[in-house]
Amino acid sequence: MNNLLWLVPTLPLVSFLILALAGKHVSRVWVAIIGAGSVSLSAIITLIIGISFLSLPPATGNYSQTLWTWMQVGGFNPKITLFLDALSLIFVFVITFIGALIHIYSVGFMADDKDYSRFFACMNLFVFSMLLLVLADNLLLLYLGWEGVGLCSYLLIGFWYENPANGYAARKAFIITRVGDTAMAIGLFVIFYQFGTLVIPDVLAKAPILWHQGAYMATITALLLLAGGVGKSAQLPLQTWLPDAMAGPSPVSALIHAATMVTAGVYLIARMHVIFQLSPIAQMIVAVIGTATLFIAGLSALTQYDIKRVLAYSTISQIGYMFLALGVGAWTAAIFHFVIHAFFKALLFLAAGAVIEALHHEHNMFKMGGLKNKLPVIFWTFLVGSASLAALPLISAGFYSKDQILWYAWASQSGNPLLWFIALLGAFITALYTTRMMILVFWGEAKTAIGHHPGKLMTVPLIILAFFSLFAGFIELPHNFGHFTLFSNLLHQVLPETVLKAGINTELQFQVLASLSTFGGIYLAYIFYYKQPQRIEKLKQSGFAMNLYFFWFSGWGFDKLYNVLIVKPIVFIANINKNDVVDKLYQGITFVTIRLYQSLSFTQSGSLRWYVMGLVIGAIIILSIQIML
Amino acid sequence: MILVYLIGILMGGGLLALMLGQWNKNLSRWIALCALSTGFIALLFFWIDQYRTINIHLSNPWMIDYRHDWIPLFGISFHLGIDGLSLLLLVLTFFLGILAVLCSWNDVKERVGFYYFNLLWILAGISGVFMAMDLFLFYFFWEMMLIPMYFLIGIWGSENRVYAAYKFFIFTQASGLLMLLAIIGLYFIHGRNTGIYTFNYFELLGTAISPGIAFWLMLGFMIAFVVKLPIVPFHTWLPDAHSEAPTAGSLILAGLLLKTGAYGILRFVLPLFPQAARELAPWAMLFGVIGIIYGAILAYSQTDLKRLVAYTSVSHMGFVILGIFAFNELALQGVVMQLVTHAISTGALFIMAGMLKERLHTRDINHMGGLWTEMPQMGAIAMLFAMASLGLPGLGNFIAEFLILVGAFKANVLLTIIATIGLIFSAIYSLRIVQKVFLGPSERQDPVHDFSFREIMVMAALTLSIVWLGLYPQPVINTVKPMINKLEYIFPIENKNTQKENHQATPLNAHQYRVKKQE
Amino acid sequence: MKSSISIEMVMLLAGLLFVLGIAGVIIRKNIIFMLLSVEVMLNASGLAFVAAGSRWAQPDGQVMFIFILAMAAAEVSIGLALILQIYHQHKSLDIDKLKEMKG
Amino acid sequence: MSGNDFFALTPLLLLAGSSVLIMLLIAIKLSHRVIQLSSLFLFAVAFSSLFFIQKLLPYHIEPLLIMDGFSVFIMGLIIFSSLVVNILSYIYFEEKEDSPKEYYVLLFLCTLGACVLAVSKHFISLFLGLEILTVGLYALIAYLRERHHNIEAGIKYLVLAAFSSAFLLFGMALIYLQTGSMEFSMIARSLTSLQSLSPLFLTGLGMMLVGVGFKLAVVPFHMWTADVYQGAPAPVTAFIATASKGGVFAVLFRFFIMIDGFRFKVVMLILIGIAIASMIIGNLLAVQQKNVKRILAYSSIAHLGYLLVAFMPGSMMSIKAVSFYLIAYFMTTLTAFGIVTILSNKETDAEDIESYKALFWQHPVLACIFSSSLLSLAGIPLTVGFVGKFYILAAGLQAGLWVTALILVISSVIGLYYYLRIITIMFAGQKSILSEEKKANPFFYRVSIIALSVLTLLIIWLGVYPSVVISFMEYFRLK
Repeated sequence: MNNLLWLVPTLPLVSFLILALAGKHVSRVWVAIIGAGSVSLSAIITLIIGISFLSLPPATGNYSQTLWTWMQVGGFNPKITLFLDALSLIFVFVITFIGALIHIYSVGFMADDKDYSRFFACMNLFVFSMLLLVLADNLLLLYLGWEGVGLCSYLLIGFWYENPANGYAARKAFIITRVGDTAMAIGLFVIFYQFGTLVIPDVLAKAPILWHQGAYMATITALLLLAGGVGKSAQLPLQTWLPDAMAGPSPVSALIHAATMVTAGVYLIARMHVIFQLSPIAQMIVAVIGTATLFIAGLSALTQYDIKRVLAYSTISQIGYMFLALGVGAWTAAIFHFVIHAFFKALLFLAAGAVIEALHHEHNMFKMGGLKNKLPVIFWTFLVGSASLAALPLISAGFYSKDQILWYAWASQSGNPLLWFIALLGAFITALYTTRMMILVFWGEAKTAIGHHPGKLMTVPLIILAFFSLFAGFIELPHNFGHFTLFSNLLHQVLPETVLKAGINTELQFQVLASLSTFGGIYLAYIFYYKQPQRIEKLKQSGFAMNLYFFWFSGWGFDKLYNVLIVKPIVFIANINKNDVVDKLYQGITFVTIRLYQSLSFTQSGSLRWYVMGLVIGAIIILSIQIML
Repeated sequence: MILVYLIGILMGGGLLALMLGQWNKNLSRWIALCALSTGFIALLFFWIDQYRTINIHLSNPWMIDYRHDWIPLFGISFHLGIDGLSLLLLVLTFFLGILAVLCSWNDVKERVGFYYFNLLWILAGISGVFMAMDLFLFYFFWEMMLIPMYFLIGIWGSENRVYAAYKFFIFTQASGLLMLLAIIGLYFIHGRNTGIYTFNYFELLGTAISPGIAFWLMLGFMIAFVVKLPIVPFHTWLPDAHSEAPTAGSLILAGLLLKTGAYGILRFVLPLFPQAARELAPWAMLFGVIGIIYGAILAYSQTDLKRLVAYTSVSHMGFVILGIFAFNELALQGVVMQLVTHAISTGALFIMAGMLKERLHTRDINHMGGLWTEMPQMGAIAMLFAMASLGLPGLGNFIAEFLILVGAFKANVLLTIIATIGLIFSAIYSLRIVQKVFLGPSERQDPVHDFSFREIMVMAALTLSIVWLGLYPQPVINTVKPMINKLEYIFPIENKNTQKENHQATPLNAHQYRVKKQE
Repeated sequence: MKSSISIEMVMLLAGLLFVLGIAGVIIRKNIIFMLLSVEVMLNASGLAFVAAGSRWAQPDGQVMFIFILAMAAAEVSIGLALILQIYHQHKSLDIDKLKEMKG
Repeated sequence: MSGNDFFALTPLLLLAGSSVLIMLLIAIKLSHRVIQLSSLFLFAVAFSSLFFIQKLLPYHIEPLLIMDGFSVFIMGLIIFSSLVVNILSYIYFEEKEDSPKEYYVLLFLCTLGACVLAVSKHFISLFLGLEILTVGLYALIAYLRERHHNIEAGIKYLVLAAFSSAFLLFGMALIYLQTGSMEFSMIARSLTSLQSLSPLFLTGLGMMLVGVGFKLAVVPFHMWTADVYQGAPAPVTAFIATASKGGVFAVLFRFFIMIDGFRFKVVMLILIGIAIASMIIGNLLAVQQKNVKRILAYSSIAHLGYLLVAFMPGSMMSIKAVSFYLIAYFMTTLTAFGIVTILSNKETDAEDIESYKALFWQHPVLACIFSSSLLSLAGIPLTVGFVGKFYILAAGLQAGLWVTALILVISSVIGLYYYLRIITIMFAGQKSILSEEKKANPFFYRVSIIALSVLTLLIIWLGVYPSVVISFMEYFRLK
């Protein structure tokens, strides 16, 4: 069945082509059927492939399918080859499955939009590119998918193009990720010259032979690749685009800016893990970036009033956890968190989208409230998602994945108490802002009347996602808690096992600590936002708190910093040089020529005596030269 | 003989269009179209025919060699010859020629006969440049295309056309004359060395010249080519010429005329003066990189759409010069790809700028905006070509830029990194085009119409080619391969390294990777 | 026959005359005087020819002088015709008034 | 004098006889048209006679004249340009003068003078030819005596030409004093016996250069050019620009080659200086000039500078380059002035650049002819001017004159600007300022246009296929 693999990305592509070329002439029903159907079909094929892959694993642990040779230049011959192993299988599964659910949801959500077919075309193109990204067998093809998802992200953030702010956000997203991509491209050059190939398995095979542990080139390469990942995954210092990217429709935020695209960085690092393993420094940097990001983004999430921005910062923060896991060598934990996060964050975004639509496109949480009884399905699914995000112990999937990371941050070979502590603090903050969001949206009094209720097309995907958000965690249980390792077993075909330095018997203590921090966060939010809201008012009196609030609210001032340091100078230079200073040189030449003309034409005075003078002077010059020399 | 016919059909078609255009405007349009289509189809058949055998005789890249005495006393002959590179550029010439005719179908309403006469003669000159294997003949064609281009800009251009036409002409002519000096100098040096006075390219190859003189002679050639290309301090004619020219003029300028510069460097500068070229290489690469960044920054600040696109050409041509002077197969293949894909993508942008101008009567992007609502097709296509111009993988330009950068990376790491940063800038200006023109709120009252059928045909041809080049560029690569290998042969030192690396690299493969894994 | 004046002296005289003529052309504003000065220059060169011919004892110098005379006469006749016309048009013989064409 | 001598002199005799014959025809009061046609016929006869004397070449008529390939070639050029001028003259003078018949007599005389220059190898014949030419020109320039400009140009030319002739003569006298001969080869012989150049000879040469420089209108003796070109009737200007300069240049060239003046560093230095100054100043002066005749005048200064570049090496290549460039320059200049002539009307010549506005849409043929001649002057391929310039650069570079060649290139770029300016004007706008068809004589109008078209075709044909002429020049020897 594996040779059906090419169909998985092709179906969305075909659908994209149909919708892009003939979208105008296809009725809305058919747009929905083609758009959502193609991805669903891909999901089904993925399931079939997945089952056959699991039940009858290929001898080599992977399966590749070459479609054609892209080009053949000198020693450089990248092929269009799809490469399936456990890691990419998991990603393909998440992309197609969640993608299909979000597509179905969108059929309802976008029902009234005038650019219905454009939306589905872009979404399909995105799914195609993302699949190519994770299925690519060489880095160039991966880069194709990598940039392709960037394009789709751009198109979908700016989907409602009439508002220039959306266009601005879209451009910001594209350009900032492009910064990372550029570094990654340079990384590709380095890899090509070091190994003479861009085929991922070959590179990974040669790396340990060519480079010793801690090699200088390995660090450089790893850092360049990391830069690409940082851009795409909205990690420090390139995280500023993601909150603005919420300008796009909610399903877009769910699919692209929560579930799949933003985790491409995680995929890249996991995929190229050999190179990172060769460079402890680079890995350390990954961990530090992840930790710093999860902390900073968490605090920012705490201060937002736009529900989607809360979720956006929370996404940044959760991906920070994944980076932390990657950094400490907890490869499978990172991927596990990715899967779980994809479920619950997609769920949260979709539910938030439903809320927003119900409330006449109101994004401000402080204008929501009291929706608990009015939108019961949304409430319950949102609650499940929030629980998973806050990592409510035992019953939520988020607990299992996040707890694993927290523990590895301490216990793995390259783990570090500081990293662990900040991550723990992050978990506390996560619980805090999640609860705050729940309370503001669903409890309290209703501040905005409900416009329309979500239909079945929207609620069914929510319920399915909620199911997974609750129970997906059970495929991977901690050592002291059943030690069920279906997931990591699968992944260990590709990714190495985490090396521990602490004994597994300490794990329970850490689990308790993590649970406590979660409960602490929930309780604090309960106090501040539900029980005694006056405390917030009191806090607002303090100047320091307000400054801190605004600082966090603005995403720690990164936007401003980049504006002053980079954007403004470039724009300034561009604007003062609009008329091209080089041209002045040629204008100068013209000017000189014309001045020469003017002074020379002055000598043509028309006076015969002057002409005679000229003749005589000429004669004198000639004669004197002849006599002198 | 096919080469002579190709030029003949263009020149003859031009004259016919001029004469018959006196009494029927449509007739000259059809004549031009037929002439170009005939040539195009003939070339395509020739290409397909040659393609099978092209990589069998790697040692001899030449497909046709036609020679006829012209001015024997000077050793000048009417000598045409093509190899893969010429063939490719010729195909491109005729392809863009057809599009140029189509996109000026309704655009040009006055003096139609003379217009198509000029158009076809420019193309004839350009074709001649791509075929000439005699330096005198090359210069002859090189200059011959200027006059009709001058008329095209000066008569059918927009407001500031006369200034632009002057500037174009004087820049290219001045640099061209310097090349003529160098050509004659080379002629005499070769004549004195061997006693054979000839302008024949093949005989002049390998002329022994003392390094000092060789450097100056090479500069003479270079100046003509870099002005055409253009690289940075010599680029200022380009924005004026591009923005004032009629649509077809901009298309041909950007798509073909600039390419003659790159072609010249590949065909003449490198093979004739290998040592001097090597000396120049770091500087040339530096200027290429400056061009990439400088052009991009200037492009960003422009408000005139055509001017903006013109500056993007400056930026893209920086890649060409960077790649050429990296002297390795990857970069050179990338350069050839860049020539083709830039012609298509920038040509498409210029065509769309022309269409917008026709509909809105302005080129100022501040007066546009929100056009997507009314023109979704054009918007989508513009988006596609903006993406091509910023180097999105899957479209031809990416292949070109990637290959150039990979190749250049070996030659000069630092410059390549800066050039790669240029890709960020290209994203900035490309997206600005889309944003300013098609997105945002619309302030227009009177309706504008989307593509007409003719326009769809034009854009479809361009779109298909750019996607084809992005996904399967192999035909192009194979076609120029013998020529590139020849070039590479001239610069052996730089290329020994890769050979070795590749040699080391190949034995390891995925299989070993798995073996290692199990260990 | 023994010449009593040296060639050098004659040439010096010719040179002097020539320079005198040049000065005349430059200084005088009246067209007639300018023409006269030119005649002086021509005759100076004629004198030089005669002197040179006598140095080599050839008749060529004198032949040349005859030609010069004839040519000068032709020139003067046309010149005077022009001067008449100028006077007719401008009512003046001041050469500085003839500056209609310049630039 | 033997019969052969007479035979060799046929062209000159024919020209001289023609002038007498025309005078007689005038005396019997024939109409302008008959006079014009018969002079045209006589020019044609003189021109064709050049082909009959080919088999005699080279032929010396001691001590004054020499008939060889080069001189016959120059004579051909001169007579040919007179012939073209003759064709153009009819419509020009018919509407301006009642009885412009003497004009043709003068034209024959001037042609004769120029031809004598071309064949002379002796100071006396040089002087005779020069003065026949110049005296004739005085009258021709001031021919339209009612016009202020004509008279002004006439008197300026007269005073200056006589002035420079005096220099030339004095210079000759000095050289004669030094060498004892006025025949070029004898001068050369006496120079070889000299150990070093005497100041006397150098002064003489310098003064001769002044005289010749004036006739050639090179910097710094160029200032009369624009005024005379502007003031003279357009056909006469064409004659001055071509025939008179061609003759003078030919004799200068012959003189230098025969005495081998190229070995004198000082003289060469001066010539290089003159060439460079002419190229630069000539072109600069025309940059923003608004009068087409003046533009052409300034451009002719620059072109003489170009010619000097080819002249300087004194090699075999130089002879060919100079000869070829002269062809190019003659044909191109004749065409350009031909257009000016045709477009002139009763009151004024077509000299204001604005009067060419939109010419292309009014008279496409004339505009194309003018454009191609301008482009040829600018040296753009497909025209003979390009091959000429190429030849000059080749001659210069062969001798290693890199700097001069570079300056030639740069200055010709400046030149390009003003040629383009005229072309641009012709293609600009919609309505022509020129009045509509007003030609009194459609027949001659058409003949003129046909003549110019033929010239234009020649310009292009020789631009594409110059081999014919180049192989013909293979046999030019000057020594």
